[in-house]
Amino acid sequence: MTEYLQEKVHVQNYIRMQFPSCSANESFARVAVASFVAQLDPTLEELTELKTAVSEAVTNAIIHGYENSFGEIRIECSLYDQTVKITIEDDGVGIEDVDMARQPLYTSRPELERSGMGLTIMESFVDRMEIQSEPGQGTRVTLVKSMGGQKTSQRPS
Amino acid sequence: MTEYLQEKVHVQNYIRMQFPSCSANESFARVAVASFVAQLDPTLEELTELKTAVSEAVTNAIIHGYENSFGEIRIECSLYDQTVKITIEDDGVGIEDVDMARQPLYTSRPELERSGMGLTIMESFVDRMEIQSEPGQGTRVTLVKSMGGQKTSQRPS
Amino acid sequence: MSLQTTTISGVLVARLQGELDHHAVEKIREDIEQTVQQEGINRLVLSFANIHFMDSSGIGLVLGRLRTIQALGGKMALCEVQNSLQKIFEMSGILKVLKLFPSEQEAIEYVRGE
Amino acid sequence: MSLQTTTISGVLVARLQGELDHHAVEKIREDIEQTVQQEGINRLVLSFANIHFMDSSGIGLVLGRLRTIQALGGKMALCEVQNSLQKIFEMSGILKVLKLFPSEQEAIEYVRGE
Ligand SMILES: Nc1ncnc2c1ncn2[C@@H]1O[C@H](COP(=O)(O)OP(=O)(O)O)[C@@H](O)[C@H]1O
Ligand SMILES: Nc1ncnc2c1ncn2[C@@H]1O[C@H](COP(=O)(O)OP(=O)(O)O)[C@@H](O)[C@H]1O
Repeated sequence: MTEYLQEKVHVQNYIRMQFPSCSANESFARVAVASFVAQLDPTLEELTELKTAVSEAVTNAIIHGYENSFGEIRIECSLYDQTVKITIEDDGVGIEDVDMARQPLYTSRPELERSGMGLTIMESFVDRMEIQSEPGQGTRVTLVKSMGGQKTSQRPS
Repeated sequence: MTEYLQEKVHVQNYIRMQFPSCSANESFARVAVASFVAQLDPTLEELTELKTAVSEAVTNAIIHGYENSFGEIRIECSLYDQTVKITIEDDGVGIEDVDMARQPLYTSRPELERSGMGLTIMESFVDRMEIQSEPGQGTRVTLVKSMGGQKTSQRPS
Repeated sequence: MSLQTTTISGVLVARLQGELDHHAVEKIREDIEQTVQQEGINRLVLSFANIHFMDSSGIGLVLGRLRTIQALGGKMALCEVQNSLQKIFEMSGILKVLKLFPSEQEAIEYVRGE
Repeated sequence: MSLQTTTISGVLVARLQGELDHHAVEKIREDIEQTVQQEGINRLVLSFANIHFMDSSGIGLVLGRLRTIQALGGKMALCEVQNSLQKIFEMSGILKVLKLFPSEQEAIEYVRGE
């Protein structure tokens, strides 16, 4: 898993996507990732967890990173064996204190009815989450998740 | 429509994607495009036609453009009002004679059980199709289709 | 995403539909707030029967409506939450402040104080 | 994509499933060719009951199998083609060289020469 984060492993397949920070693209992003990851033959639950995590990250880039104004979001998704690594990047305002941001219930935008649970949900729905952020430069979230391990559980049709 | 091809119009939303020429990515490409285009509220028939056209173009890039070896495919998809414009690009072998390639039943790879109907189907499933190709450089196919016009017909759930 | 609202014996029943993300939530929030205000209602049931995907924006929507209803001195409940949303509901803490019923009828009876 | 093959009174019935694109077709072609050879069969029915998406690779698959079956002096038919595939089938010219039946039973009877 650590090697994977450090890109020391040979990637078998990948996609790169970029799109503007419109909320209409939240569903595009999670469906595209799910459809790419389908090659790992994941369970329905694994797929829903990954879609939720991607949805949270893209929403954060739109609301917090670009503060609901125009900017570009980049997603990279790569497969290695039964593991997927996803990075979601924005060139937005960045995060001053990443440790504080990761606290459950912490949100900088309560007036927008944010629950402060986005990063907590992301973290619990993947095997590993890393946040790299530079105030004024942008944020890059890396998610790593193993999928399709237990071949006997329920699969999406 | 002509203005759209010449990029004189203001685009409302777009996505850019790139991925390697694996056949496993054919379904990713058409699902991603369909999920992006869903914002136009297309009919199920329009969506199936667009997915089919994208599938044909990506398959051509894999089989003919890169001759089943490694290469990168780029897709750009942009929306303006009720119209989508999609370009599918490869840096593969290119097409010597585009007019011949567009003939129904013409295929350069009959031994791979190609039917020679891909470009014909693409052309009939969109409003407009353009092919730019340079032998040895690659191929770029542009598809333009208006969608979601008749609000009363059947929609995907 | 779409929303169907109906008033049943003084209770606003909002039946959510589709995928409950940030994009969908913005419009639903407005619609519910407007209806609550126009009809002067302070009893609300949110039905999740047709929600199969939800992220933390859905949590914000639910807690935001709870705040509105409580400010109006009313009562609110949820019903028919699908299994796929179980984890998110548990993590969110929503279940500590809101009751969740298997059927719309039970939720309506609860917020009517029956 | 998956394929289920079964032999019914000397007829190989191949029930296709999923999305019939270039990726899926490669494996299906091999599977059918192998079964035809192993079982020494020259009567084939392709069922499209569970195919809701197909591109021109599907046309290639059908015409390729027709070639195989004709080389073996046999007979082939298609059945249960969904409405969404109608246009592709019409454009392909498949309907000029192959019969298409509403049910598997009718297709089997036809290729058995009944
Ligand atoms: N891409 C980002 N750019 C800038 N700030 C971010 C980004 N992602 C998260 N944050 C910060 O981290 C906080 C916590 O995020 P999260 O847990 O997703 O909760 P919420 O989105 O509900 O506020 C946000 O309120 C914001 O201040
Ligand atoms: N991206 C491409 N790169 C190179 N050649 C192409 C490309 N797309 C199409 N062609 C050429 O055009 C011909 C016709 O394409 P098409 O109508 O899709 O039929 P088929 O894929 O069945 O051969 C192909 O056989 C090939 O020679």
